[in-house]
Amino acid sequence: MILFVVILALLAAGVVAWASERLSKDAPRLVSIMAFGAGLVWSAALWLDGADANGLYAAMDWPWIARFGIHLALEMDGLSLLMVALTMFLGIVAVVSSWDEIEAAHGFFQFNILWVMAGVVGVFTAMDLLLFFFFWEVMLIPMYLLIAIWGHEEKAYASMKFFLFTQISGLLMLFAILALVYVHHGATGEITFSYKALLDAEIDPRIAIWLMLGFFVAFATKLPSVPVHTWLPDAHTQAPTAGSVILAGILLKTGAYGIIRFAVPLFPEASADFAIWAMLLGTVSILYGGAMAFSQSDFKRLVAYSSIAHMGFILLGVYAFNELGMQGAIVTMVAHGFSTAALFMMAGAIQQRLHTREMGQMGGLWKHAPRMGTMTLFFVIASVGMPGLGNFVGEFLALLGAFQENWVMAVVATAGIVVAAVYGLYLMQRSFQGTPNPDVASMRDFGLREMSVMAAMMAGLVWVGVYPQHVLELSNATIQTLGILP
Amino acid sequence: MSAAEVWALAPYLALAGGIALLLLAVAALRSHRLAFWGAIATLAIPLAFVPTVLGGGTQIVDTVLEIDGYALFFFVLFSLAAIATAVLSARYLGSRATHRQEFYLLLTTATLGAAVTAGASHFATFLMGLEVLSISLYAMIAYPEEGHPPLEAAAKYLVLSGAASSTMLFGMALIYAASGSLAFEAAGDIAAGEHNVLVLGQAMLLVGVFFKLSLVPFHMWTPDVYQGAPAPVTGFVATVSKGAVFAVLLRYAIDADLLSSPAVGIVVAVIAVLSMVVGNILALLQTNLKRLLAYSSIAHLGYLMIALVVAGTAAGQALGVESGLFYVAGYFLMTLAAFGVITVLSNETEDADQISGYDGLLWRRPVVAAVLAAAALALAGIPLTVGFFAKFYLVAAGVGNAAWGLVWALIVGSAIGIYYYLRIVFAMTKRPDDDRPEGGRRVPWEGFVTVALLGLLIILLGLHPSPFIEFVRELGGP
Amino acid sequence: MLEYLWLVPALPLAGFFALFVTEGKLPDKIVAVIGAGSVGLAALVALGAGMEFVQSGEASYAQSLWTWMAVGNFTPSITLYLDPLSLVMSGVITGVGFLIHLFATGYMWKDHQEPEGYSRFFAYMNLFVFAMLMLVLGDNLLVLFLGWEGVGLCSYLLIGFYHRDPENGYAARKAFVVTRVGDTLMAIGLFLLFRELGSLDIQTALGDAGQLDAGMATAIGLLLLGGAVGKSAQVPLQTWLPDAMAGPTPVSALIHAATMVTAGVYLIARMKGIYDLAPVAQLAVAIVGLVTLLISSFTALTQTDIKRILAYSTMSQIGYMFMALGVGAWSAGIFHLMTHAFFKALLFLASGSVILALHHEQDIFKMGGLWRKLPVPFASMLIGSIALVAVPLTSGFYSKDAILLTAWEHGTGPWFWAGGVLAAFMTALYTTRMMVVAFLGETKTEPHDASRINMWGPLVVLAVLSIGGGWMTFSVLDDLLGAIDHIPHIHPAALVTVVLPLLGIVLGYFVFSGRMNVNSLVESSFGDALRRFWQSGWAFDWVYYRVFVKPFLWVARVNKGDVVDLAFRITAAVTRGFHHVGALTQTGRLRWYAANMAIGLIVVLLIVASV
Amino acid sequence: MAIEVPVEHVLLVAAGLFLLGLLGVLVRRNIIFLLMSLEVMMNSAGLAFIAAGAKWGAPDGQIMFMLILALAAAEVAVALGLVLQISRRFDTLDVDAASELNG
Repeated sequence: MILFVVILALLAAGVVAWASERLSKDAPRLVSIMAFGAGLVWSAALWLDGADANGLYAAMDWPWIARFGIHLALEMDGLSLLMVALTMFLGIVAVVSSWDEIEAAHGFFQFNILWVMAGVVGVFTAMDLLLFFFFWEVMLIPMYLLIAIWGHEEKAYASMKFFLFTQISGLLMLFAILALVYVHHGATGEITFSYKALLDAEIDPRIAIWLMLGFFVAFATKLPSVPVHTWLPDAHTQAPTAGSVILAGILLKTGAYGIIRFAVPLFPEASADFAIWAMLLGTVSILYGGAMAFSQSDFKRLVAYSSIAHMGFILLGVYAFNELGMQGAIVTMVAHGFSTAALFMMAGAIQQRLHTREMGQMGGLWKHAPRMGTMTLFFVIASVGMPGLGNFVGEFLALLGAFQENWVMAVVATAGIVVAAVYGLYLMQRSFQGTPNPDVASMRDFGLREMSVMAAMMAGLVWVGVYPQHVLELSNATIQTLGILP
Repeated sequence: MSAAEVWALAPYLALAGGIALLLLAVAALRSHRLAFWGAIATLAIPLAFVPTVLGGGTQIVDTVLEIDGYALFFFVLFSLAAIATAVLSARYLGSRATHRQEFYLLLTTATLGAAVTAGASHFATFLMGLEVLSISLYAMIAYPEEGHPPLEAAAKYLVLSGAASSTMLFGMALIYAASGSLAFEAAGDIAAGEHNVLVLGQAMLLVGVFFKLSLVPFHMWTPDVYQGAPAPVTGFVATVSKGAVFAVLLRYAIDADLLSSPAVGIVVAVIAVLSMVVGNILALLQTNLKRLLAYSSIAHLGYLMIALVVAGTAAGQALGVESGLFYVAGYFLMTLAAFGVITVLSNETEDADQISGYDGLLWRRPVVAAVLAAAALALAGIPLTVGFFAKFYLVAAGVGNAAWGLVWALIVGSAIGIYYYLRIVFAMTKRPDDDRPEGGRRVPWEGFVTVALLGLLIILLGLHPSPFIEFVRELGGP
Repeated sequence: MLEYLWLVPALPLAGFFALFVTEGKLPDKIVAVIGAGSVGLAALVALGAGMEFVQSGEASYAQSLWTWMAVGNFTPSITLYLDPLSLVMSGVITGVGFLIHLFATGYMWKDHQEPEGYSRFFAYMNLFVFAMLMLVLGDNLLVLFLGWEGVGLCSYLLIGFYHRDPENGYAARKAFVVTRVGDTLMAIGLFLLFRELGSLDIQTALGDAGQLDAGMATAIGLLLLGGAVGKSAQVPLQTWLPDAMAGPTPVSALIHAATMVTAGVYLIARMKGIYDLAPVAQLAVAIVGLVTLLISSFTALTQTDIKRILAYSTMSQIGYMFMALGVGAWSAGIFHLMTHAFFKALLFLASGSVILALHHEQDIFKMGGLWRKLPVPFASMLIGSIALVAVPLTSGFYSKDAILLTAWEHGTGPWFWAGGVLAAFMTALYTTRMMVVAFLGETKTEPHDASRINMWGPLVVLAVLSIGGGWMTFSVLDDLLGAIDHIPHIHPAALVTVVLPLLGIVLGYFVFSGRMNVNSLVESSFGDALRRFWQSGWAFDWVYYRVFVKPFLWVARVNKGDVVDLAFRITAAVTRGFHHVGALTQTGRLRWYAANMAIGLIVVLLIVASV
Repeated sequence: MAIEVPVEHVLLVAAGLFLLGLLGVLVRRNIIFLLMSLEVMMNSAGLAFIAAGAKWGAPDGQIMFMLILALAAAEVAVALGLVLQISRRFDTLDVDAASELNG
């Protein structure tokens, strides 16, 4: 019940934000911040309150479409709570990061942000496959609008590409969902989209592999993994800052979440057979994403490719099929949410100040904006995988887990941390270090508003890096119940 | 003819009687207001009989009309669509024709034809209903008094539709020659020698039907007619005429066990796949919204063939019919909404049919733009709209009956389709350039209310389709 | 004091934090107090804890802080572990570190390039000390890795401290990336170790090491060696260190001479239990050390930049330590680590004074005759040099002698000894060259000595340690670490070991002061080629650039647009092509439409007829 | 004394008429001829109905033919109206002239 209310509340807040546009320019974003703030407080309260005997923090189950046994079934376990809390937090970050950037239609902008997040919360809590798919698609449209309306010069191309990739892969998933349901129907005579019922579905292995691939393709596209990653650099480059923050921080995680929650548990045997290929994709993503990141001269594009590399660790970890790998993947999800969101916020801030994303037109920005330089340095270092910060914990665990399963793959993937250093430091060099660019006369440094968000993200990364136990405990409860570990 | 049968005819009789009265009234008093409200009443009053007739169960009137839940479903659907068309047309035609009164006569007559077609269980009623519908449409398309396009569209439609009707008729004749009956159902026991003639006849019948449904390769008239016809009439052609033909096709297919013949099965499947793919590809870069919707309708009717194929199997009959009905209803909403928006945005002489004309509509007319966006997304099958559940229903039916090839074609077609539907949405979201003057045309209030209502229904059924699904299920099949 | 062990790393961390959050807004004097003071306090706490530890007579002391993460049976904990090895290391880090910080408060004062970077400098330095302490105090390889990466980061930050010059940025990134290659190997080593032994806890792992089969132990040993090689600038990952001299000179002293670069030595010494099981790996350690030793000492002979000479010298001295570990003289290796920290820090700081006085002139051939004008730096340099050359009774002598004599006894024969002695001769040669060219002869650049007590004070202390650090600490360390050497000093090998460096000094003096003409040799085409070969650091950079960097850059350049995207672009283009073809069929001509319908009808009838 | 004509033969004649009509639609450009060809097609179907009705000895076929006649008449009524308008607005009866809608 409360989960449904939260989703509705976010939707309603979107409408309120839109309507409040008439009051003042600031009203919509204040509505947003309050909504996300309340959401964050709510998730924290749930966390402090603890789970019930089944490991759930909240649950509900209402019939929705009786004809197909579709339910409004929402549940929040540890992993869901973790992801929802991250969503709420990054919601605030997104709003703050686009504070000065949006010049028109503030109300509609916040409306879209809130609606994306509502969809995301649905994705992270849905316990009915169709409901999941429903939310999966619901979050796309406002995201599309964010890019299409407030994007940069190539927004038409980028937003279309984003939508086509995710939508087409989503169609495959819908097909797989329906096929799964009808396979289950054939065996039991019952039509249901209930996640828990379908977990027990007995599927012919020859069919299972194809159904699993239907899910996997959708999630791998969203993640994204090589070779279906090419929408991401374009989408990120063109999206407004808030869009990039949400996209990198949250939407990519829905892909990872989908793999952990659906693709693997629904088809454990098929996934085990497929694991080696998934790990290979992960490894290739790490290296290829890293190499591509180095090639870029556009700040945001570079960070976008680095996201692909980071997401490779998630594939590698999850398909290692052990606790270490799985936990590594989940910690990576959280940590990457912070570090990349911050870097995109930085990219947005630079673009807004210099009207360019080309690093060739930056250089020596530290001189004008030491705070921004320091922040960039911090988050670059985090994404390079410095121990003591969150990304390291995730990546190390993922690699450690992968090594148990397939040492060759893990060894190759570990080389990715060298590549990460290469592109990460090169980014730093070309933007903030080096000879100050004479064309840049001055640049406004970060103020209190930006710094407070940055500080929160730094604190988050240090927290996850030094004492990841809170995250690990939340996700551990879920991992154990999914029954995917040997 | 028993009393029960006569009573079952009540909605049809009321509609026909209303048309007769309207004819007299229009002839006597040349008042647009009278004609308009007369038409609305003519279309609305028969609906009052529907619940009672529905409660009375299925009545087969003299083997030619089967008045059951299925027929009445379409009756209601057509009447409502006609009312929407009437409302949208009133002002639209005001600047395009000096006399609008006869338009309402044509509209109501076409509706009657469509309703009869949907209830037909016999080739005679099939023929009558369909031709009453078509002939009225020719005139409706050519109604505007100025300009080439309406005339060209009407001429093309008339000639090609005539040829198709002839093909269909010839097919009927062959079927009759083989089976000895003009009723749909009696095709059961046929001598082996006659079987080839029967299948040949069925194939020719199908070709005629495919033309009316604008399936590939009989689709080429569609964009021209859609573009040339007055916008509200296009909406009517796209919905009511196709709905009626689909209704009768589905009924005939089930009654005559059409798809038990492998040859027919192959033809239907090939045509369906071609339509899904070709329709979407032709729409891809189209810049004229009416033509784009025409191509899109080709694809959508291709999707709808999945319902036909599934309903044609013994196991999937119920699911197939359900999915077909749901899809048709959803398709009516989206298409009427789209053409409704085109209508309300059209000015005195020009139709608002260039996509570039929609640039920045979201900022100028947010509600209208939202309706068009909802319609486009529904046509693309995106959740939150009825289009998603419509497509979901079809895929469920297809998957449930292992119609893999068709389902794959649907997925491929939808994948291509997303692109051009989204182009519409994208155009509307463009930020206005400062130097462009505001489009000062006022949107007529009655048109606004109509499209807003349609938009609302698209969303409502996209959020909570369950009651409607249950309603459709209880209707039962043809 | 032992229970306050956690303060040792915590104090520099607090210093870093204070400097970080104040964003450089503190007055420079307070920055200096925080920056140097935090390390000084840490040194005091370390001293107190160390004394208490030595008195307690325990073999080790562990202070558990918290469990870092717990995933299944992987439960690395943040535990500080004090034993003689880590005690020596933390003593060097905090003690020498404090002296260098103190020196830096003067050296970096009103810096010419980064006058506003004073606070940033000390923040990085404090962070470095913290990370280095975590490296040596961590009881878990993951904690060690935390420190390991942390010092790498600080090294990067400090090499690139003058970040406006892109060359410094390049040097910094090169250092970070090259050492990361080693780190990657080390990480793989950790994965393997965990898979085999189920723990990254150092003591647990070493305790269970007996379960490893020889091949696995060798693999782990070699992988850890890979890490050590990267961090300690040994062949083949040595190329970053000379470039790392781009950082401020105190950085070179602290990070690239005294502490961080010896982390590899520490790692191997710490994991001795593994190498004991893997003779092949241990031999590899010795070979790496020897090769580096020779290569870098020859290279040092040809350098002109005073800091680069010292950098190559550092590489060669670490080569000695590696060789020591490889030949089994591991306590001697650690001993050399400590003495080297003294004299090399002294050399760097003294050279820093010189450089500062000469307005950042680093070319020794533009110095000359400085001994009169800069007496304190000169004296310091001299003392450092004789310790480096291992003149008897200096600190360097004690440790180097012990290493070479153990090498003499090594099972493979006297080869390591021979190489080590040759390198010792070369060391004497290039050190003498440096001193003669820079400090004798005629003055080429006029110096302005501006050093104050905070600068020459540390020089004096380090000079004392360089001279006396050997015999003062010998017995203590011999006690703590175990017997340092076994061979009586009256022995032919010992004699050669002692005499050869002295010969080197004499020869060097004659050659480089111009009293002996070797021009014909140097200017011959062979001599010139050899000189250029050595000067380039034996062409490692040249090869690496062509084998690794260039191909990578090439790929990056040609694939900027992402070749994978091509597949999707082509799909889109083909679909558009279909559209255009399809649109052509819509001619608008009624009869063409009718013809198509007719064809459609015929096809349908054909299908029906054929089924 | 009627000659028994097999029903198949009549159907073949009808098919021939149908094809002729179709060909007419394809080759004629004048819209009047086009409409005439259409009539031929429709009537070929009517003929087929009559033949089939005769085969079964039932009136159904003839009834269908009468329906066809009625519908054809209605259709022609509308069509001629269109033809008038076309000749007025396009100044020609050539259907190929009416190909402004395409693409």
